[in-house]
Amino acid sequence: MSTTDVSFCIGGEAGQGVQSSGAGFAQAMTRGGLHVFGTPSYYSRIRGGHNFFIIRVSDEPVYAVKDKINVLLALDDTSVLEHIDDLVTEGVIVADEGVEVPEGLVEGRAVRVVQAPLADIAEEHGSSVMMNTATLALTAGLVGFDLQHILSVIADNFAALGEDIVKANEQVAKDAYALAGEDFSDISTWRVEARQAPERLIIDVNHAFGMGCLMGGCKFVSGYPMTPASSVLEYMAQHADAWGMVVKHAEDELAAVNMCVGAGHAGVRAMTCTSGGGFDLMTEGLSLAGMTETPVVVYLAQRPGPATGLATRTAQGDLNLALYASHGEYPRVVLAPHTPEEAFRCGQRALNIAEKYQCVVIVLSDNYNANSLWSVDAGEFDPQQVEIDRGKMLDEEALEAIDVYHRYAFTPDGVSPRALPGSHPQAVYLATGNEHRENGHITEDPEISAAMLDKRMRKLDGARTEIQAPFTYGPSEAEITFLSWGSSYGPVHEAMKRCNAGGTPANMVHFVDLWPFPVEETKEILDGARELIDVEGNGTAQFASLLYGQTGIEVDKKILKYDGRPFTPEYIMEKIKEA
Amino acid sequence: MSTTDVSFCIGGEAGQGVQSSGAGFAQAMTRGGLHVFGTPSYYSRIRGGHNFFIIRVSDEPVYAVKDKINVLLALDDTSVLEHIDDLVTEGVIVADEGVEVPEGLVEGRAVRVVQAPLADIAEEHGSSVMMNTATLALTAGLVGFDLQHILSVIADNFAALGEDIVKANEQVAKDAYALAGEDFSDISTWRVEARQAPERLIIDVNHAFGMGCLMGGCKFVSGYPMTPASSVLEYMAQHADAWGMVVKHAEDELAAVNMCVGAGHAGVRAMTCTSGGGFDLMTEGLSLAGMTETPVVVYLAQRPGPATGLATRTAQGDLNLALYASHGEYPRVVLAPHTPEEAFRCGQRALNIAEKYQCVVIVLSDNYNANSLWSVDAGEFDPQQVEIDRGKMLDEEALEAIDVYHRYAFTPDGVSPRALPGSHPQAVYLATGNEHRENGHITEDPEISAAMLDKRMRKLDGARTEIQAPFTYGPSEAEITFLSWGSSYGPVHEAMKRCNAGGTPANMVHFVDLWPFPVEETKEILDGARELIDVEGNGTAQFASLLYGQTGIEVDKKILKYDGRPFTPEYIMEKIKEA
Amino acid sequence: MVTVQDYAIDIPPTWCPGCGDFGIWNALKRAFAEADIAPHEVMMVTGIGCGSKMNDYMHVTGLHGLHGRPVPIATGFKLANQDMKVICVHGDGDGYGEGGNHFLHAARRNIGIVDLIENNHVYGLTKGQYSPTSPSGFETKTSPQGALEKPVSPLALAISQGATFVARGFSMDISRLASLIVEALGHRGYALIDVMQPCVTFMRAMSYEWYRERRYYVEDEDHDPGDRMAAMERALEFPGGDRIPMGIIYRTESEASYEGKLPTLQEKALVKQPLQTRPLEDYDELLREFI
Amino acid sequence: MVTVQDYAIDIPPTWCPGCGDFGIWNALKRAFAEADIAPHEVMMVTGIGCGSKMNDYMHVTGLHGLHGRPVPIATGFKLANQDMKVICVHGDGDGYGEGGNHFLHAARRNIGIVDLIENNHVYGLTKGQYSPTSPSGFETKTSPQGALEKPVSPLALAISQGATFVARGFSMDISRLASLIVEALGHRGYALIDVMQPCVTFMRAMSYEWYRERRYYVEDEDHDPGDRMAAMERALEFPGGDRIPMGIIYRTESEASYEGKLPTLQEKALVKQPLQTRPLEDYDELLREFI
Ligand SMILES: Cc1ncc(C[n+]2csc(CCOP(=O)(O)OP(=O)(O)O)c2C)c(N)n1
Ligand SMILES: Cc1ncc(C[n+]2csc(CCOP(=O)(O)OP(=O)(O)O)c2C)c(N)n1
Ligand code: SF4
Ligand code: SF4
Ligand SMILES: [Mg+2]
Ligand SMILES: [Mg+2]
Repeated sequence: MSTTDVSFCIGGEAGQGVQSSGAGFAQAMTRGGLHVFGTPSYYSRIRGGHNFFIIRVSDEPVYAVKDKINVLLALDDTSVLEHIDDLVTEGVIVADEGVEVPEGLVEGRAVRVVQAPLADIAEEHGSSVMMNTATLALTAGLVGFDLQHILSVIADNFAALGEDIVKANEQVAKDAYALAGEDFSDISTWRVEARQAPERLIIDVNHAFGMGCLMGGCKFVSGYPMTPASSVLEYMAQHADAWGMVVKHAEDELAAVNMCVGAGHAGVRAMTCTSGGGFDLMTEGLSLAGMTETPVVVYLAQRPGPATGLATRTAQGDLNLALYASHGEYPRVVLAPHTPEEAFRCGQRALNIAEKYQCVVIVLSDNYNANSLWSVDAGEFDPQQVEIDRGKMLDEEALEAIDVYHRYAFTPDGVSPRALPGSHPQAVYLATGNEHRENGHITEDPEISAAMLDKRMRKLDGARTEIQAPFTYGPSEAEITFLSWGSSYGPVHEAMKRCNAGGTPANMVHFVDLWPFPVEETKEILDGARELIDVEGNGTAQFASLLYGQTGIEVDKKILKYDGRPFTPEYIMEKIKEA
Repeated sequence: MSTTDVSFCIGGEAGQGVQSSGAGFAQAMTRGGLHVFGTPSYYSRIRGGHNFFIIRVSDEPVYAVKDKINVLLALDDTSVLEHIDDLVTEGVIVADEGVEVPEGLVEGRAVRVVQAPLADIAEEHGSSVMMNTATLALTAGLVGFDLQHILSVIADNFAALGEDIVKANEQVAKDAYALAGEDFSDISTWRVEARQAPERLIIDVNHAFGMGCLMGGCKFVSGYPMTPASSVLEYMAQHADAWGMVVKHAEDELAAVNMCVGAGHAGVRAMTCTSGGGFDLMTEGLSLAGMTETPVVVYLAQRPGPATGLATRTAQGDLNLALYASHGEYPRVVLAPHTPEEAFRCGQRALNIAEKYQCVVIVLSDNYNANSLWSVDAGEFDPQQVEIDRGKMLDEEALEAIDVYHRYAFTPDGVSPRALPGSHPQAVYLATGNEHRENGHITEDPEISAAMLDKRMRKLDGARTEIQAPFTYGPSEAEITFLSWGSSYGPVHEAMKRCNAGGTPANMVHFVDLWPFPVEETKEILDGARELIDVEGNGTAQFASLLYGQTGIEVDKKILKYDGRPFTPEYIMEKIKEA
Repeated sequence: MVTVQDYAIDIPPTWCPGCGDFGIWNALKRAFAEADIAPHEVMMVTGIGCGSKMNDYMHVTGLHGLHGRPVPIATGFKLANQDMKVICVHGDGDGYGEGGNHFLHAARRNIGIVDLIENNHVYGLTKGQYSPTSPSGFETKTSPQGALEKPVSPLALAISQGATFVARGFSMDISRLASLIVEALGHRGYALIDVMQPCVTFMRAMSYEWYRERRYYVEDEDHDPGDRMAAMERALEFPGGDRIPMGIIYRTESEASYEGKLPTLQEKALVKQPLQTRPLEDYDELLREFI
Repeated sequence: MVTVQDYAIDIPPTWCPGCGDFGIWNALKRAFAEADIAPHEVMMVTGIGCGSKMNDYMHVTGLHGLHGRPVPIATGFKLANQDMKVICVHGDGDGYGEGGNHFLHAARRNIGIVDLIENNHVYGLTKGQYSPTSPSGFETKTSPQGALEKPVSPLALAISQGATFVARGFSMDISRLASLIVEALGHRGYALIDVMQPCVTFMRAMSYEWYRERRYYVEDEDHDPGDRMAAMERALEFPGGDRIPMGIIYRTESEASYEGKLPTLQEKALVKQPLQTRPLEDYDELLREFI
């Protein structure tokens, strides 16, 4: 295990700035050269309700939070009550003097309490809302983390609010930081020292996906806000003007998806993003994309359903939806990135696949993925590595050369070369959601109808070549093989490490590319596996059904979770033992 | 084989009355005591395009049409060209003198042509639109069918148009019928004599389902027209006032399904009907029904997709949609009736199951089912047999007796007794699409959330007891076992009979109840089966996947069809041989 | 006598301190008490949004549905149980954005529901994107350069489609708002109440003060709510102009409600009718149609 | 010079003989010729319905989409390729029923598309159910006792939401309709043309004669299409009254189109811009945001 592995928990009410504090702290730690993983827990409301943000830092890459925390930054009374049980032995509570830390609660626990006049410091230099800054800075001091990184984050993040605010926060941070050395030196068992490291981003999957799309040539986004997908729409909107995109917050999801069809058909790379209920509304539009062979990318960020469910919580309950949504049969590709760097690549892959196979690509994510922050080497987001492949397109010259253009020409691979509408007098054709002939015009002919379905489905053979085998981790020989997909990667990865550390050889087969399913690769990889443990965040083991349906492989055990909360390594370890 | 087994084909342009002629002829044959099966083939347009209607009559029950026809009633030139190849040896063409029957086409074929001044007769007594009547009557005469049944159908069906029209049509029929004896006696090899038989209805699956719902206590229908589901909405609308229902043609499918949720929640039995694209739009609303445990029945009449596909053709491509639609996980029941009498029962069963398990019930049908006419013994639609079971409901007295009412109380079977809103001061509660406590109010508590999902899914155990085993036909020992679901029943049943007649022992396992899947019954029934042949109307063998996923049973062969046309026994026989 | 207390529940609202939804919450309870309607006599259908949580914070018969769909849910409910008062309570994004089509058709349908829109000119619950009623130029996360569209004009839309009761209220004028709700509950047919609701978190430009300075009540200006063109002119004053007309902008009681026109509902609410309306013998008639 | 012949294709329309869609078909082709727009310069987006098959019967760039969704499809297309003229052609059920929400928002958005509605006051392709514009009392298979709702008032709705070009045509007045379309194609922003279209099969009451007796052109009556309230009064004449105003009811050219406001689209159509707009070096900026 690593020498540094410290978890911080920042707790407070909705509206108290838990989110920005957590993100800022994670950013400072990342700048300080540590590996960071952070994940928030929110209520679906704007104010009140207990929110918290856990930040784990380590000198090795970290992929999940642990159940136990080392340092609790309590912005309010509730945070103390909610999280005191989560503290490890010698755990530290950091709070303003005004926060109530009931004696009875602390008594008999190996817990250390650091209460300081943080609100006063905040008010002295600025206002009480800067108490968060004070709390973070004091904490940094307690663990011996270099103040400079806190200051640099303040300078950057508050810049938009004006120099005064920056100055005030800096002053608050300095004073609070100083307290650590003066009044509370050596109170923390753990030290988190800044160190040299390659430059890293601190980023979540939503933003990484957005950035991937942007670099991958996405020109058009239409969407409708919906947690946990909104930040993709917002990221794209914020970058639209500077990066040559059109981003439309539409009147509803029906409009959003159909705008994408229109834009995709016109020939620009188009993407929409939503969550389950909004996706339901998009399914008819996607079937139109399927029928007209229009490239469209949909980012589906899952949260617990049905209906509104738990709007700000997480789930992996929409795999079946992604696989089977819409009436009729049409080819689609489903990808479920598990990390920001994979999401970044998936953005580009999705846009490429959508254009190469003129099809719908669904990128499955979830609330956990959408909000968790990972520190990732900047090299993983290398713009130079971005490849753009638009598939078979006919330019003016090509159009001049042919006699008549048939948009839906039968081809061996099912892909008919695309000429963009308006690009040339030859490119005059009809695209229709009705069954059609090679020239695009409506037909009810039975032979053509069947041949057109075959043609469209044939594109999956090509798409199949784009599919990555599942990722494998851990020793090749193992007693336990974990199966996971999408966001459960992190906790499962941690659990696997713990199994191995605890003497139970375990490995892990993780699926990012889900459809077309990598049948042969999976069979080969799982051949000889002893005990297969499926870990997924839903109530009906949807992935296990997919696996069985595609390969005939039955899992031995299912660890499911559907309480709206992400997996933790501890939860998985417990469930293994329960067997 | 039966002694009488004659197929008639009425062909003409859209707008020429092929539909009403076919239906009228089928009705007359049914009144004449014959077993009848009729199926139309339409273009998705109002005028023009070749439409036809095939009516097969027999002295034994018939479940499908054959590829070959005995008598062609050609209302226009195209019909001759389109169908002459379908005629059996000694087949008869009946047409007006004005219809062109090219000599070259007839030459060398064992085909008999009957051309008579049918339009003249029509014009003599009424107008040229009565040529259809003349054609039908002459045909009746040719095969020796009692004119009285033709006349009685005329009297009934034209009554609404006034006595003059009835009289004129009767006169036309009589004159045309007379021609048969005078000019064309003995031209037809086949005789179709009227006989005594129990009273029978001539009805399609849509209307039988509607009638089943109506008798089963359906009080509320909201829908939006969509082929092939519109006739359900229309049937209900036409009976609303006389039978105490409210039927609403809504502004869109989003409204239609959510109106059903509102009405179902209020406590009336509610149903909506649509086809694939409309169903897509309903999926979010259904997830709300799932979450609020509101009884809702949806009739999903399939047609080929994706998008608009082949709007007036048939397919079985939406099984996956029915099984997996909507985000999140909630219990549902899926039934796919194969005959009018089964559809009649499914209407009632669906309403009962929806209320007993407070869940969504999807009734899967398709265009073939929606438009095919079957003669069915009136006894199959016995109002006395209709049973209504509303499940656990709390009346005033029960509410008085309890302390506090919890709409979503945890119960062993997952079903929480329902008190209707407004019924009592105790029945004040919230229903919400958010996750909720037993009292209905919103919660984000992880334990309660998981327990609520468990509770809802537990209802499937109860629903499971409502599920019928698949129907079996044919000998218990066989070389071939056909597997089918929904509307492919008829053609598969015929094919099975032909296999047996041809010396290949074959039987058939037909699924009406699809979800929850009858796992054990299926395994038992299929145990020891030799060659399993799956027959379904889609491109990806969705039922075979369901079967494998649920039972591990792999089919040996798949006969798929996805050209928009229904299966025929001949097609199935051919595909078997192709093996 | 029903009192405000009858609607009390021990679930505290989670709205931001100072949110205009508190005023609407109070006005609703007052209106129900004033109208002497008990919690089991009213069905409150809400959508998804901050203010749509209204029925979670009340002891009232409620259905908290889907974003954009309260109107059809309420319509189905009303047709099934016309004996209850049915009121939709939802946000501007919900009612005029996602649910715009239902709004338009409910207005011309004259279905007997009250449709109260908590119009804070922003998406609150999803954290501050612009809404269909946001003023042009409003900068949000999805409109970083400012909203480019003209805002929806809900009152004018309703009047143009034949709505029979069109009103506007202000969440701060609680008793006037309560009276409007009482009037709407007494109206036959569809009654729109567009409520100006400050969102202190995401729409700071339209503060209490901002509204207070601009709002006026049409009844104080000798407006005839029976005059459709006059109503239309008032309706078009805002959004667009600098004065916000409030009160009953248009009203006619001369039209039947949708449910009032249905033969099936003449005598009894649908839910109070037997499932099988007619004696079993009659059912043979149904079979006859196919023989 | 583009001619009507350039739009010819050898696919004969399947409309009923005498259907009003033939007139619209001719008017469209004439308008394109008059405006000198070649088939590859115009994108015709249609919905689902009888008249929505328009682009199957023409040699024109077309997208025949989904029932109710042509407007968002066209919006996405226009934003991607503003160099093409984009015209939606769809039925009243499509545009005002299933697609009502898009209509309302397109109007206030002022997106640069022409929205031509083939308003036959009925659902044709699904065989004669009542539509949102059907007159009250219209008896159909889904309204056996007559439609109970007031018809949608599309022109008034568009004007109320700030539409900048609102017109009505008649499928029989082919050259006047063609001129209207030409005007609309030249308009900056959203242009609604509600076309009265007889359906000889399912809406016999509203025959050619019926329309001819009632229609009048506002330009013949000294109407000022720049006067919004006057336009509103004209718009409210039908449905409701016995005269059907035709021609350009409202028009203003003083407003920018939606696409005209987007910085990204100032210089070039989106589809003509490189996929990666800026030099690769610049992309580091994006990374910086997260460091
Ligand atoms: C189909 C669907 N799309 C999007 C959302 C996400 N969503 C929840 S509330 C909301 C908007 C809230 O705005 P408004 O209706 O004005 O209510 P407010 O929060 O301002 O009171 C959105 C977009 C959803 N729940 N369902
Ligand atoms: C989502 C969806 N719902 C319903 C339909 C069925 N449908 C096809 S056309 C149509 C209505 C046609 O009416 P209108 O738009 O007025 O066009 P018209 O045929 O009168 O020209 C309907 C309901 C559909 N194709 N898709
Ligand atoms: S975000 Fe706005 S609308 Fe929502 S609770 Fe806070 S103040 Fe009210
Ligand atoms: S049904 Fe009506 S709208 Fe359709 S083609 Fe025939 S006349 Fe035209
Ligand atoms: Mg709002
Ligand atoms: Mg129409």
